[in-house]
Amino acid sequence: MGVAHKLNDDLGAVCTYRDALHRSMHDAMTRDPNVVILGQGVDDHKGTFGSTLGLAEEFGAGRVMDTPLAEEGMTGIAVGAALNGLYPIQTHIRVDFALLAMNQIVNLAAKYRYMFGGRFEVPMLVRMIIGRSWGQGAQHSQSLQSMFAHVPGLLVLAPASADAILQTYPWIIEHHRGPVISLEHRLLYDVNFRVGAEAAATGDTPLGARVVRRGGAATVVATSIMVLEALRAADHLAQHAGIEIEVIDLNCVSHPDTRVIMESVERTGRLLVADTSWKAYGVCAEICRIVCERMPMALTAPVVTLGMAPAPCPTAKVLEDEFYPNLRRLTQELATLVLGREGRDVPLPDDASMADVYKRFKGPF
Amino acid sequence: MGVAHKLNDDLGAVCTYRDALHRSMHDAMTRDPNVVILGQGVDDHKGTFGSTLGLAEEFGAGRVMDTPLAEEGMTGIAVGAALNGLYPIQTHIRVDFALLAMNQIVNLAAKYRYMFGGRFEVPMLVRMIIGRSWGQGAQHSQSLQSMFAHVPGLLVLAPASADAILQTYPWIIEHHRGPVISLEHRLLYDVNFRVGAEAAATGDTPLGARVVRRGGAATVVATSIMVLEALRAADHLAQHAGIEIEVIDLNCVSHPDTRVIMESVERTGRLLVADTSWKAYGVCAEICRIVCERMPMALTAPVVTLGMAPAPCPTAKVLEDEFYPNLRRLTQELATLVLGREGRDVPLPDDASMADVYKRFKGPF
Amino acid sequence: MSVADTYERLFHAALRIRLVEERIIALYPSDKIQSPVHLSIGQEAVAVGACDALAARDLVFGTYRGHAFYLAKGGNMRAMFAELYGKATGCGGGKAGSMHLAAPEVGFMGASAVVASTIPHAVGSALAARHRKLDQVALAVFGDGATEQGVYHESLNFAALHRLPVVLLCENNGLAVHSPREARQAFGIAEHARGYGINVAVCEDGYDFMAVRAVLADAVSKVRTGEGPVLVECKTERYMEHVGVGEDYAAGYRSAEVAAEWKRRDPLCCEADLVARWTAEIAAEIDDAVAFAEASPWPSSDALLADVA
Amino acid sequence: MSVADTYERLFHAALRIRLVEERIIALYPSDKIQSPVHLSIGQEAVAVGACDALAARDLVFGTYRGHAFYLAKGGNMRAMFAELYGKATGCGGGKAGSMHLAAPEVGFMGASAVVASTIPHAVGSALAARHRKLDQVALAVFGDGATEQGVYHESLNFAALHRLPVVLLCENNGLAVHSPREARQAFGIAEHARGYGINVAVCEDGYDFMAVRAVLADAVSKVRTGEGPVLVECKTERYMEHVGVGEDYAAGYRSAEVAAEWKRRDPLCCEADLVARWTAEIAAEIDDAVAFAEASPWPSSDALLADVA
Ligand SMILES: Cc1ncc(C[n+]2csc(CCOP(=O)(O)OP(=O)(O)O)c2C)c(N)n1
Ligand SMILES: Cc1ncc(C[n+]2csc(CCOP(=O)(O)OP(=O)(O)O)c2C)c(N)n1
Ligand SMILES: [Mg+2]
Ligand SMILES: [Mg+2]
Repeated sequence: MGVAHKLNDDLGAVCTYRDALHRSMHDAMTRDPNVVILGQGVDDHKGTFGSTLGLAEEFGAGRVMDTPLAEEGMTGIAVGAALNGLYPIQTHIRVDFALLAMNQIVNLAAKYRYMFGGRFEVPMLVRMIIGRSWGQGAQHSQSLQSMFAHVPGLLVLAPASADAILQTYPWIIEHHRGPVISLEHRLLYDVNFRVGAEAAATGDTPLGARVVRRGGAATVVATSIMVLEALRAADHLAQHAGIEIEVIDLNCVSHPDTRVIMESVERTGRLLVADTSWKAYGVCAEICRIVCERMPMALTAPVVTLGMAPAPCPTAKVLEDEFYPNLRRLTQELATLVLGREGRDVPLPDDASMADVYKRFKGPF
Repeated sequence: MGVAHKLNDDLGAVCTYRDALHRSMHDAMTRDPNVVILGQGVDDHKGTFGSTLGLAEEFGAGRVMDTPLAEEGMTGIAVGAALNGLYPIQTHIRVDFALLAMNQIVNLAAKYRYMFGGRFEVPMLVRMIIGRSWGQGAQHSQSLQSMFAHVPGLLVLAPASADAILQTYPWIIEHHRGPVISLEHRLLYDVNFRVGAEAAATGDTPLGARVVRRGGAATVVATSIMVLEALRAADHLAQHAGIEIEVIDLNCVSHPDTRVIMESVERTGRLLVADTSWKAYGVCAEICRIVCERMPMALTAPVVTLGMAPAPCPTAKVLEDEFYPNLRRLTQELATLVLGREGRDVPLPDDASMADVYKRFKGPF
Repeated sequence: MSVADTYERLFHAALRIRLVEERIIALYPSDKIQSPVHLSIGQEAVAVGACDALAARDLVFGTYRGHAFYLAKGGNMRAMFAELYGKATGCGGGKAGSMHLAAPEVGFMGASAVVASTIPHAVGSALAARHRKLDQVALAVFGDGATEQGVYHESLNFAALHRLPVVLLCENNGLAVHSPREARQAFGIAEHARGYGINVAVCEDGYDFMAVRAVLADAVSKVRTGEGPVLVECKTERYMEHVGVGEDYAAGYRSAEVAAEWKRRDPLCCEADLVARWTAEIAAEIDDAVAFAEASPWPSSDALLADVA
Repeated sequence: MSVADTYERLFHAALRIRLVEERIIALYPSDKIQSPVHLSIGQEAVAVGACDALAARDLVFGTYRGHAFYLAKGGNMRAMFAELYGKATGCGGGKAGSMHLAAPEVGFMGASAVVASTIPHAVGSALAARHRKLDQVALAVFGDGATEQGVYHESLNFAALHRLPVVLLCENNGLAVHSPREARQAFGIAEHARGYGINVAVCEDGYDFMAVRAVLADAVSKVRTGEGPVLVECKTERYMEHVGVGEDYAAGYRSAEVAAEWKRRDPLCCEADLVARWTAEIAAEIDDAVAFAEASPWPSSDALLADVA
């Protein structure tokens, strides 16, 4: 309620993903003295890509703590702090490094409440940044939401917009009593969004999926930066082929909003899933499970899935460009999904590199 | 070839899963002096549930090494040893502990070959035991194949029988030049299997799926111990309802045999997936993706999925019994999948506890 | 309170733990306790001496070998037996079992079956205590094997760096499952900890709860007054097998003589009169707890999906 | 070979690395090198001194800050520039980039961008070397920040326990990204390593390749003769920003004076005559390597899915 209110004030204002992050960190620290931020370099002059800049100065080193390089230990320390009354926000400048903390995340944080019959709570937020941008290579660019989302006890988010952050972070920090993993996309940090323009999630919490574009020809379920790509592809197809695509921002990866997804798929009969990660055992697979368990007969065509190529991420730009699904491929696949062979004749978006576009991108929501 | 030969010699012989493991360890050590076993307690009087018993005495402490409690470090040490000419076999007496080694497994072992353009190889086998049995609780019973299978560069196995081990382990150790993760199921260790009775995998390698029972009414894709359950359910339904179910042992989780799966699903139109782990982002999801991307229209009914309840594993037996999918539920679900409402009238298997049955179980293949 | 009083209080507490675990041994063949148990028999004095040196508000973070610390910190015996029986009235509602006992109401903050994994929790909890100005000490208890884990290094470093109010208590029984320390460790636990600038105390006589208590009382007071973390290494001896309720000296991985020597000094083995004085009373308490567990209901099906997230 | 010859050889090697990285700085704004670079400028002497003390058959396991060790161990310069350019002829076929250089043909066994993650590889490789009787030493190089990671503890323990032929070489530049050691470490790197019974040597003058070489030669010979692992801590100074090609003294997280003091002693900064003597020759070699990279083909699409498993 408070959040929605605030958003309305800002309606139409332009805000980057980074600003949204910074604002939610700042507001959380202001609201609750037991919120602390723990992470490598959170207090330095880069401030976690700007998202924690100035907070150490404002709230003190005791609340915005630089940490040793010790992902497993620091996660355990955050768990212990949460067990004793703090709300820790932990940062990993790359998702990849969180693999060092898998034991604390999966065996401890995710299970602490259940394992002891509800006698403990581990409220904490772990921010992990997907490092994709040129040349980050195999160990600095992974998008590991699926590994976390497989595990009961974790709430896993992949916010795709400034609104998603401004709506979910404050709510989670105030109301959710368990560990939350949020995968923020590095390429989104510089993107401008119009605040309050995104369709709010349906349901009681801001965690649900968002229908960010309405359409009847096909359903796209997308995560993180792929939501932007899907919107661009949808706009392109509306303009050049008169096709109206429905785009759903999944938002919460661990608790996908099956109602919104099924309502759309049953209406359009055609589904494309666009995720930032590998397809096998990923979001692409999970969305297929949701449909298969409920109403696969609603599908009039095979599901199209887009994700990273089934390989580690190569460094060379020419390979990287093929490794990540891009706007063109997405547009092509959607056109073919809707129009069949004739979809091949739809003109595709021009060559402008995706990254360039992102830097100048002004989100439509 | 050599393997197939050997199996033929043993055709019909009875062998436990444990014996198969022990034999493959012993044979690998005998064949290649650079094979070493590294793991906690591998040289003790319990010998990794019997699977490494006596090997330290036979091959020396230098080749069967007890290790400190240091999962990440020891995995890195195994990687380094593999880079310098050894074939390490690492053991984890619980899959759960391998979470401590996720960084070395996912960021290093899985990527080392690709990341350097093919200039290195990391041939190694990591054996992880799924600890399920009574009262193991949340941290000693997980079945984490999906987390590994999500990651390109890893070959992930879930052997369901003595044959699966005798066919795959020697082949992998001799021929596969990358890291292999094998999830062995603790409850299978004591099960007797008739060697050579299982349908061999189709294809060039022993990694493919195995059609372990033929039938036309529905397809079951199962992993690990769920293959046994599926076979029992299928036998029950054949006897009590005249329904013939096809059962596919997936065997290799990371590279599922899509040909075998699709051939069966297109024929039966009905699919049930039975996995040992959580359904979300798990094998259940991945098999649904395979079908959805190829021919969801072949399905005449929603897919039924069976896995652990979406929670950490509780310790109390009464809860544990509900946590794991059991023979009865599997039989019920299959009957309903094939017969619709009338499936509810099919008599279900009696109360004998699953674990009891396993202990006396003499595999039909 | 006189030394004699303290001695008797601690003896009683230690005996109570031993008799509880002996009851577990007796009950185990009935298969009513359907989860693995890691017994502390032989090591009770560590738990008893340590917890007696703590204030009620102080917190303990334990391990799967957790019966002794659970009871010593004041955990309810009925709730413990009910938990072992997998009953709804157990301290974890039946979801925890022997490996995950907890009693937050008395500061026993849970136990993990992943070796070393609660050590950073104690450190983090101490960070919170300082932040919230709670005048509270956190105690992490762990085995010698736990010190081999990377997270041990990470925890010691952070605790020392920020001079956090945490006691790191190592129950050194010389074994990790069946492996002796020489097969696992190149370092001495106490010397190693000194490398972080951590204050260290060693108690060679881990069977002697008075000695343990004295060492811990000193450590706790240092920690409480802001001198930073202290590591205490207590030498101790586990009499039973690693997991389960049997003895396994015959397995050959360790010496029965060493154990016999230890038992010759263990008050619970020697002081027959004190044992005799309290056994009946404690047995009655145990009878009651077991009866409570027996009579308690199973968890309901609803519990399966409750408290997940 | 005379001391003077050795000095010149090492100076040449160090200068070559510096000029290569200065060329990278010059090229970077062109966006032809499309991956993050972590420069070793200021730290070259460590790589040069260390690799000179190794035999050709010995192995080095590096980090993302890997240009210096790649070149010092004998990695091909053309293959390096081609790799930075993302070309098919790069040492990793374009898949590696600056952070993952490798040259197994000369014993440079790759580099990881996950801090501390190749330390256990060196230890494991030493285990293999002993097993295979290779008379080979493994050298792990890592930063001061890496010593905070749990795996560092695990690696030291195992190496020491089995007295493996491994040199643990810490390039201590006092920083992890922008964080000073005091904000991260409660321990002294050398003293801490002694806690594992590991032989330790410290080189305060990490700008001095002769000093580094002497310390490493001693360490390598101890390791080679079976005395077990040695840890060498070299104090050093990174002149450029953590990642990227700029200077960032203005950011305020460290002192420009300290750096200036270091540069006053850095032979590459002081010995103008030697620099002048070799610059042209080295520049020509670099020109050739860059031209090679420029002229080389991009990886083909096939490469995307090659060498995955
Ligand atoms: C991370 C991890 N690795 C391995 C195990 C298996 N395991 C259970 S107890 C144990 C030995 C632990 O020894 P120690 O810390 O000395 O405690 P003790 O059992 O002697 O009390 C091992 C290896 C585990 N539970 N967790
Ligand atoms: C496990 C891990 N955590 C965090 C990072 C991010 N990171 C990259 S370099 C670095 C600092 C490492 O410092 P140090 O080991 O001293 O090496 P230096 O960069 O000074 O050479 C950090 C924190 C990482 N790459 N890996
Ligand atoms: Mg022990
Ligand atoms: Mg450094």
